[in-house]
Amino acid sequence: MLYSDKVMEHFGNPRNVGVIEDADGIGEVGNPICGDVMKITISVADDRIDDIKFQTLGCGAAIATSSIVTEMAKGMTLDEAVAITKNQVAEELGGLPPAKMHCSVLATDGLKVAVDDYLVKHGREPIAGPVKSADPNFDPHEDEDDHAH
Amino acid sequence: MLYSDKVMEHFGNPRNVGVIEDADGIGEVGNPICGDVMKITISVADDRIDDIKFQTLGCGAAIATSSIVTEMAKGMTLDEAVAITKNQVAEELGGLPPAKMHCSVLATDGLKVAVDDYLVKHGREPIAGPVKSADPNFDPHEDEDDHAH
Amino acid sequence: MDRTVYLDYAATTPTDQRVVDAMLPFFTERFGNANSLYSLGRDAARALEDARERVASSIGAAAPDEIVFTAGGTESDNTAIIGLATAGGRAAGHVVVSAFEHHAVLEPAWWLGKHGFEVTEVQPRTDGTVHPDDLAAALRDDTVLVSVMHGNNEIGTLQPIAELAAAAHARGALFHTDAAQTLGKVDLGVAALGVDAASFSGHKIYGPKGTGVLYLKRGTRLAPYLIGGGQESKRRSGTQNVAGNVGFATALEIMDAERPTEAPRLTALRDRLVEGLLGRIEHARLNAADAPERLPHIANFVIPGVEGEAMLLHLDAAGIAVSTGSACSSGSLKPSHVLLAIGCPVEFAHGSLRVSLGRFTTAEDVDYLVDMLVPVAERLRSMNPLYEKTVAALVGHAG
Amino acid sequence: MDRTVYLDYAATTPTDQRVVDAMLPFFTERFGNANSLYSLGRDAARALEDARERVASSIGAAAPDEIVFTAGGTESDNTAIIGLATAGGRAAGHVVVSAFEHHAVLEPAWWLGKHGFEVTEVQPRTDGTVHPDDLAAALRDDTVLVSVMHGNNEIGTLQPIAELAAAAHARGALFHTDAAQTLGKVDLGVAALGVDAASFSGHKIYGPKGTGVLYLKRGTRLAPYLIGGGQESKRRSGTQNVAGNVGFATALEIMDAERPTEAPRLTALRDRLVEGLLGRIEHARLNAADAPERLPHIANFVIPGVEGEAMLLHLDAAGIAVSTGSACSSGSLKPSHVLLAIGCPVEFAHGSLRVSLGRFTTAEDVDYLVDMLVPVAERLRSMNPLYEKTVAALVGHAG
Ligand SMILES: Cc1ncc(COP(=O)(O)O)c(C=O)c1O
Ligand SMILES: Cc1ncc(COP(=O)(O)O)c(C=O)c1O
Repeated sequence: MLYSDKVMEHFGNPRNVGVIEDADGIGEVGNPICGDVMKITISVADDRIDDIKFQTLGCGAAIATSSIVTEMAKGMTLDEAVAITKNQVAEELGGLPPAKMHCSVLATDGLKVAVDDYLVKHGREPIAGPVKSADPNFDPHEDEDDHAH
Repeated sequence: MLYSDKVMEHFGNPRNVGVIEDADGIGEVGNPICGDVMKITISVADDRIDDIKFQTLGCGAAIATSSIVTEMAKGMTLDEAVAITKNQVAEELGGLPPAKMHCSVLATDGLKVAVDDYLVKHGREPIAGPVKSADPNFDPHEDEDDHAH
Repeated sequence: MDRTVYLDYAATTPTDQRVVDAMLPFFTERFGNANSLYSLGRDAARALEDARERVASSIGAAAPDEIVFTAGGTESDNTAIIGLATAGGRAAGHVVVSAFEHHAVLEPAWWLGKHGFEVTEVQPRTDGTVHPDDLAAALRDDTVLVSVMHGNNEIGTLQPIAELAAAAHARGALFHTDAAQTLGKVDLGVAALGVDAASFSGHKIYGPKGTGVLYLKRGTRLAPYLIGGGQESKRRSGTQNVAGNVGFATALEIMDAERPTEAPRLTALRDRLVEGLLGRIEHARLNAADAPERLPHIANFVIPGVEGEAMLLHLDAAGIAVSTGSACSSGSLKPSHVLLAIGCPVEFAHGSLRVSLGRFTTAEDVDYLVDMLVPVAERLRSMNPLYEKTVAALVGHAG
Repeated sequence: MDRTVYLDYAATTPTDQRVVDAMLPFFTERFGNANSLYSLGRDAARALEDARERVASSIGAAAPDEIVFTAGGTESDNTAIIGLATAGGRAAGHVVVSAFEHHAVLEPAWWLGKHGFEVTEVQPRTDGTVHPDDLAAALRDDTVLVSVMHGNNEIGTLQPIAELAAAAHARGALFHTDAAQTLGKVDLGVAALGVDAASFSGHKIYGPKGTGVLYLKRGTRLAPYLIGGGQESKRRSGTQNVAGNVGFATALEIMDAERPTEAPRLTALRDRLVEGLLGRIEHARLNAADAPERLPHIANFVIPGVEGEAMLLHLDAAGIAVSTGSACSSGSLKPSHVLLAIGCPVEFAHGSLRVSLGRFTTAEDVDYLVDMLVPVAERLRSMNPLYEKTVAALVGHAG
């Protein structure tokens, strides 16, 4: 399993680490049992993401996808931010190993939850459809063949 | 599978190769289907093996055991010659690989058949008991385990 | 990065230069097929038998033909578990393995479980040890095979194999041990252990990767796993890797020769590491700390609030090679089954750190690791949204 | 003995010095476990993936992940036969193999035959070839797998794999070929062959012993054979032999680079051998003489009235290494199953001589063999009590 240079760069120097005090929206996804937890805080102005910070407990890919998603989202309108797909995140990082694709889901989910939180807090219509992916900790290895000898 | 030096020496320089014309006794054992055929001819004087020669189609061990059995038998009384066991033949050669032990049976069988032939031709009592071993081409590998995975 | 500090000797070792030198002639000059009759083949066969004798003598086997050369620990384990259970065409029975075996044992046990056999996993206790009483309780009249590893590859605890084997034998079951991690590192006599079969791997003892040995006590029936030409006395088919097997034997002899000084040296280094790390990383814990016996070279820690892979990558950036969980399933999201088996909470199991020392490890290496780990743990904990909660829970627990 | 003439390249080859050189760094320096996350591990993983790409490109695979590294031809064959037949938990079905497969294919096929499957052996014809019509006649609606080797290791005949695979596919069966003897020696493209899986062995192509490859077409389901840590994308567990796999790839590239000159050179030498030997040894015959296609480097003879092992040992005394039957079951009394399958009478099959040429073979080597064989055959025939009968039978036959 090899990470791209870009993944390693974001992992080593993650952008926008931290917590925005008095954030307009907060998204927390994942759980420590699965080993991945991400918290995104955003401040919103004119329906744009004005500032964004994250904290992540997780693997290299979890940290790198968190970092890049904050970079991508910063300055975007809320609609644009919510539209970021896991594949865009992976692409932006120069690809992710197949076993790590779920991490990009964690990042986009975290962002969506934060935006949703902002919308709900401000009495607006929440995001249409499910906010979190069904199973961000989907294990790509589970589809393995029955061993027979 | 490694042959002893003595086996190799007898294989390379087999003693008593050939056929005694007008032999007193002839023993032929084995068959070409099994890949081993041995013919022993003996001349007998005073109930002793006066001269002995062999021809063998077979592997290194077949040739070496043929050679050594003729050396061992030469000068022996008929009773002594008939009493030579396959283990004595193998020992005399410094041992034989397990897969090749059947060859020493071929050699002792050939000798016995030749003596028996002499006895019968001379109107004497044949050797007591079976002359040839049950199955000189016994395959030591047949007892292999069932493969299971 | 200036410094390179390799501290993952339990994952693999460099092949010792003396081992490489011993192997080299068998690539280009003495290259015969050990099954060929002519002189080049006999030469290879002799080298192979010589290697077999050296291995047999090192592990105290009764005879060289108790040694079967394989292509690694995994193949030895697969062959032992499936081959012993199904020997003679047996298609059903009860098999017992410990829950913290290497996957090279667990997977074939599970395979048996799907193919006519019943499998029980015995849980080790929190001291990282499988207790003979627990094994005895798991045994049944129809138990045909028990497998408990000699030294655990993640936490380094040694198992009471002699007692466990005796318990298995008392119920008429065969006993196999995976000794990939202990070979060469502790005094290992198969007779003293009382096992019927044992697995070994070359690349854990400064030998080449892709080599292994299965010890098989005389008279033990085995259904061979790799089948074909009938090499290794019909117990393992495939043209023998003469260079590799000579390398294995040579590596083992070096281990044996150096153990009297190496084992205490590694033990001291390990103790220095444990003391240094626990002293400087808040809340860190040594896993299976109260094990009665442990390998000299492995220490496994939990660094609460830190995720293992991220820790590894930061240490890697400082030139340090260590591991988290077991090395063979990288990319896996599952926390170590070994740590879970000894009762480590799953959220902490994600933050495990296995340090394993070896022939080239120095005190400076160990100190360097601790020095580098301090800021890494701090940094990752500061990025962890749940860190305060975690600490609160820990302190609560500890209280 | 002054001269050493190795003429058993089909049994094994020396590892090319360039291959050894390519492997060396991976023993002592670049020794990481390819599954480890840190830089030494990633370096190993990169070398492994690079080797995988080179092999994939040589055999024309669609993608590198169609290449699974194994520990040899035998393991590749075992994995293919049992792993393809039982994929997805399948426990019954019909399997077809040719009767003159290597035992590394036959044994697993027989194993399947004892474990729920039905097995048909297709007979090759006397030209040493499995005819597509004969395969078609053996296929059934429930045939799940067909395996026919690409080049026969004893008689060197090439099989019409593309046609055979098409016949199998037309009936919905998978097709595997054992290409251990053809890799590097003929142009080999898995797409052109149309196979779903193919087995290769490193030590037949001047690579190290104990290395192999299983080609597995994308989308082909396989029950992995060696199980454990889940390496090789879960298709073959066990710490990868990085040095060995790099050696395999390097060896293959050298074969590819040299084939344009080497294949015609070997063909000419082989023809010189056949002509010389048949001209000077009375009653000698080339086996499968009327094969439509044959490997450049293998020629198999029957020397009637001569026993194979004795012939070998005498030639060995003259410094010549050749083989009789297949090399992997020395000590066996059984005549070659390959020769029997192509209709060679059993009494002649005991006197077979396989000569296989390679990179270091010269015209002088070939001439020397013939020169030395003449007195050996004479001597052994003179010791054969049945020789006159044999010749009479032969002359009768031939007439
Ligand atoms: C305890 C244990 N068993 C088995 C293995 C597998 O050995 P190998 O990598 O040689 O297949 C390993 C190491 O990977 C191990 O640590
Ligand atoms: C056709 C064929 N298949 C399989 C094998 C087995 O390969 P290995 O010796 O690498 O196990 C060989 C050679 O021994 C062979 O010639």
